[in-house]
Amino acid sequence: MEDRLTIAGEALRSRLILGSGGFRSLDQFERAIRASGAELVTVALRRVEQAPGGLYEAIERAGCRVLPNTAGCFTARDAVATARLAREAFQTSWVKLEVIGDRRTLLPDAVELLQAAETLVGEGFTVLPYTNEDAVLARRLEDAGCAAVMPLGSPIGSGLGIRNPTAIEMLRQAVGVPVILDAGIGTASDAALAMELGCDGVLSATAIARARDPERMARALRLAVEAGREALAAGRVPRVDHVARASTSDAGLPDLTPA
Amino acid sequence: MEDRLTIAGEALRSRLILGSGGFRSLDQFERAIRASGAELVTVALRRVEQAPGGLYEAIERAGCRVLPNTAGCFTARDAVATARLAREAFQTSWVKLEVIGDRRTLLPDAVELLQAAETLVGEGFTVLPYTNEDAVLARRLEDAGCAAVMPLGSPIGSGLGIRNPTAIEMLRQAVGVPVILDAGIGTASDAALAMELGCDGVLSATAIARARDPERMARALRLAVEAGREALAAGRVPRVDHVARASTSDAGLPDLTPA
Amino acid sequence: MEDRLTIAGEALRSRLILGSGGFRSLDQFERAIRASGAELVTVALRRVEQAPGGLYEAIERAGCRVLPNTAGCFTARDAVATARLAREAFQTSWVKLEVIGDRRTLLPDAVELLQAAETLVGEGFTVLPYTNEDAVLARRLEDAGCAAVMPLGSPIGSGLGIRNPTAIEMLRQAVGVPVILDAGIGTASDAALAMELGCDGVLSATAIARARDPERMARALRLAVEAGREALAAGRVPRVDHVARASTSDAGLPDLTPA
Amino acid sequence: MEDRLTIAGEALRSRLILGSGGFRSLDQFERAIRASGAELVTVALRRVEQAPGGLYEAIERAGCRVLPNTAGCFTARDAVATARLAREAFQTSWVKLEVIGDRRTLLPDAVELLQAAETLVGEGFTVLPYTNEDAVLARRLEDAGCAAVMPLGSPIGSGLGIRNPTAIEMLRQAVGVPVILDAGIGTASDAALAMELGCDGVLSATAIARARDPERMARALRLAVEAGREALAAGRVPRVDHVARASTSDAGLPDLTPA
Amino acid sequence: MRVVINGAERELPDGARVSDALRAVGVRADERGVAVALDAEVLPRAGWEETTIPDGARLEIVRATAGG
Amino acid sequence: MRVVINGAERELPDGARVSDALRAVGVRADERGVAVALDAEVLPRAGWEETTIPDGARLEIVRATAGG
Amino acid sequence: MRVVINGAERELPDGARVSDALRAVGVRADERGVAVALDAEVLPRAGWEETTIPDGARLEIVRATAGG
Amino acid sequence: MRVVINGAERELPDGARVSDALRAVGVRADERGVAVALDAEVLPRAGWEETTIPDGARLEIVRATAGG
Repeated sequence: MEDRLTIAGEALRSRLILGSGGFRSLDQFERAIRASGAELVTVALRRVEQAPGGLYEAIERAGCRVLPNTAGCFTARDAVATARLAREAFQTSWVKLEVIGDRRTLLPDAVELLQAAETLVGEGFTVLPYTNEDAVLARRLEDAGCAAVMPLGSPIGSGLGIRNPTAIEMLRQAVGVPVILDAGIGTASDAALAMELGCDGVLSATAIARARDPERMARALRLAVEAGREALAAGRVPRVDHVARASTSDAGLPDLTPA
Repeated sequence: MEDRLTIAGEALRSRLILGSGGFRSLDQFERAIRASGAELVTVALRRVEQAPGGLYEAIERAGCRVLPNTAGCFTARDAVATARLAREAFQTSWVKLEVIGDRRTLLPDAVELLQAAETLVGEGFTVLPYTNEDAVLARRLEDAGCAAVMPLGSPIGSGLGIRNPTAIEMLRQAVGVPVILDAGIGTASDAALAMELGCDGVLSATAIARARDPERMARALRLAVEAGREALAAGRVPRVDHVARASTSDAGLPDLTPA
Repeated sequence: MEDRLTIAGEALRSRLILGSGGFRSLDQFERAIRASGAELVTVALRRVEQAPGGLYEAIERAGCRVLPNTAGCFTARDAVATARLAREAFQTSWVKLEVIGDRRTLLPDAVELLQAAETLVGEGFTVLPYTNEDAVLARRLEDAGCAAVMPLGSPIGSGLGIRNPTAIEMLRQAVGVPVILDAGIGTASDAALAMELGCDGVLSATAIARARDPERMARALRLAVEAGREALAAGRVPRVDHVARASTSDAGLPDLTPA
Repeated sequence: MEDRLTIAGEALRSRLILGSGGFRSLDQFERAIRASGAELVTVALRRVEQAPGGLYEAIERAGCRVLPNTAGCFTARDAVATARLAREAFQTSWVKLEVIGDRRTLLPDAVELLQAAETLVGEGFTVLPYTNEDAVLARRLEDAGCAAVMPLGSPIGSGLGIRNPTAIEMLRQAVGVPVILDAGIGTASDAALAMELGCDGVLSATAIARARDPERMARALRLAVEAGREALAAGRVPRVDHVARASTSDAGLPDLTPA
Repeated sequence: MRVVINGAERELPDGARVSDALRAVGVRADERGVAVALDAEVLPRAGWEETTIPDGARLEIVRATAGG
Repeated sequence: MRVVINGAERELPDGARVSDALRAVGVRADERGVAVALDAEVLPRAGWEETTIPDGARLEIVRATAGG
Repeated sequence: MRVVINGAERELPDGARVSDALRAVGVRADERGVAVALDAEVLPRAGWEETTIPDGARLEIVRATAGG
Repeated sequence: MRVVINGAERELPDGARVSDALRAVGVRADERGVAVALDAEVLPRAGWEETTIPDGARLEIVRATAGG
């Protein structure tokens, strides 16, 4: 059987989820989608005057599925209303739930987030909440019926990678639903680390869209996610401190001392 | 033109170099070679009574080239003599030069290493020295005519990864010859990081050979090296501290406040 | 004017708060109190059969004040009831509010914690909540009227220090009330770092009580907290990457080349 | 008996060594000396036209001893000649031996350094070499008769702290002479960490001289060095990963459930 | 009558339908990936043709945009 | 009558006071740093002497213990 | 005569060649990846057949083994 | 005669002593913390008064300066 990321019973063809924000052109975006191999691509909803159009079509052309987010919402109420609009617009019950608590750091608001999750689950949504690295909150979100949890590695767009690997590991151990590392990924090694910590997938927007060469970074992250997943499955060697462990035996060392 | 690791004018088909030490069986070793995609595979020289045989043939069967090392040598004199034996045994002038200064940590001895390198270069060897993360010593080894330098990320077999990324970056900037990260790699993210720091390749022995599933870890490291290389070329986003950078614009946010 | 930690209008004589748990003897505990210079010492409430007695007296003998905690509570209701008992027992309205969400990691439960804080503030308590490194939750606790916030550096008793300095700095910038680094401190450098990150104080239990020599570690942490506070006020030099900045000028270097 | 840093049989009254470079004024420098509590203060030698004078007197006024360095030397020959001049100028056989290998990073040159050390030891100098974090080179310097070794934490003036604690610990275990952490200290927690790793002392120039308030940073580092030393002696608690260790027992937890 | 579409006041003929509002902001009625909220309630596509807009109503007409 | 003190069933004379319960668990009435909850409600020290314990009541008698 | 092969004393007929020594340790003369040092000097394969081993000589016969 | 003091050419009377050179760069002969190298060799203070400077000699006169 294949090793695929399965959310709410649906097996995805990639463990990398692509964020559509920050690309310099639609063409560049489409090339990045293909290079990433992603199946899910996040989008936001905005008034038509500010939303050029063509994005949704581009995503479908690439054979991908839209994962609407609730970016910009600061209350459970707004997030819920936005999720409902998205369901109507894209005919999908999946939503990346964002309820922000602070404009400067864009960190999630635990209380509003949980409340919004409960409401949306009650309305039949498949909820993927963007959350902090808090194992207890993650368990509560799972208990509320969320289909996955999306902890941040570091602030959105910061490129700081995973600032607290211990917390991500504890969160991973605390829940049964898939864990998607969201926010903070800056480059390939960050994505590989996320998978090695036990995450089931990685979402990347900024790291790809704002790289000098987005298409190439998309490929890099696709490879890194695979690499990290393989490494986890392979069972890494233990870390040993302060001493080396020879990879060559001394047995049979020739004696080459001149007479 | 292709992006290949080129040492002493020879373009290799992989940036991953495989160490042959530590595998549980020859069969497991051969599967790992194939999964790694490596072209160069290190071997040591030992008295025939302690060296089962078949290893050299296995490496050639896999279409790989032998890179003999001087593991176990604590003086320039022994390392030079061992390199000469290796040249005769394998008809190759390439040598991974190891001159160890301490049995416990297996750290290299800067002085003996440089002396051995000078002698071997003088005798026409293609010298790849295993060295510490010292940019100045690396420059001296390059000046002595070494074809590449192989700084350690952490002690041999420790699996601690790259303990001093700053030092590796400074070393990378200090020399023109290829830099191969040697020793310390524990898992995929370590290998990706090495490449992101600007290394031209990675050598792994323990991480693969002693993983629970060596074949799978070999594939993981192959992917990770590619991923890190791609990421470097893609030009990562800058790190920003303490603030987030929204990947979704607020422009056109709908007003969903109930009347 | 003096630089003192002031909580709810009361200036304390030390920025180090001592936890009373884990000492091997009452005598050892009293020596540690004196060495720490702490004014506040945390205690828990337990049934008299399991609580030997003498602890409260020892703390008063040392001229310190008791800071009762609600350790062991998993719901807002239990924490509130425990705080009320503590107020009656020690005639203090101060409480270190703990509402745990998970037995294994002892991480706080954001939702129950906030709820308990609101109730207790409403009843006139001076609430110091043990919280995670979440800047948004910290702001909410401040808005609820908490007198300080006590973010964890790493899990209680882990000795892992501050796993996410970035988060602590963001939290520090998000609130106006004093920030006391609680949980995770393992040794002096951890305490110094906490203060350098802008924390107003440090609480330590395990690091002192379970050190080989608690009295000495108490002195070490007292010095470290002072050192970190001084360093913050002194304004550290900026970090510069990959290049050195000479601390000695080359101007006037003598020419000592032999003729 | 007292716990004092003893080099070449001389017990110093402080484990903090002060570098005299980078201060904005002589007055500021003198206040920093006093606040630091240092006994040894490094100086360089320059042509009188470029060396204002008064520095030596200031150091003696403060009751301190001069530790001349060989800053600016790139060869063993120049370093040796400079050390001889210093011995004549200050009537001291002590020298902080610097032989730089690269202008940009100011990293030491292992080969020239060792050679200079051998010569100076032969001439009766008390040699304190500024070296890299290489345990093997440190052992060689000790074998050559150096009275202490001064590994760098990170490049001179970088303020990056200790980039490779593992290497410093290995170095500490490799030699018997005092280890003084030199270069890279940025703030108090760095100095405390150095001592916790087993270093016998810390040298700081830039961190103090270029802080916004040098006198205050001098006091901070003095406290931090003490704190780190005490913490090492106190025997820190072990680090435990992924689980908490309660500092409060649950035994005797009251049952406060309403009827 | 006056209605507010995406935050801007507009004059529409009395009895105008939601589909008219869509036309007014240049959205083809058959464009996919579009949603409408009438006075903060989602109005399913099926209702666009029939639903007449009450005077003073607030309409939000949105579509997909780039977002992380 | 039977009451539960700190989780253990005990027999006390009818009309026993809270102070009797304290004595029963070996706590001097004047010991500082002690608190009592009667059926999950805090009972202030002032009330210990007078308050008679209802039959079947649940008492929690606590004091300070080491805690982080 | 007595020679030392890979650290072990052995008796070989006078005038024995290096190739005899190889045989003595079970190495086929045509095995690739083998090298010989005669008294700490590399002896090229070409010389194995002709070279007679001096009495008391020290031979090292090595092949590839697993190594990092 | 011409000598080079701290890198600069200077004219000194024939038979000038090292102490004259010190005076020439404004260093009091009794100033502590000063050292002199004559043609790259350290010249101990004791010799400053007597030693005459050879024509074309190179003198380095140094003192303590701030240094890490």
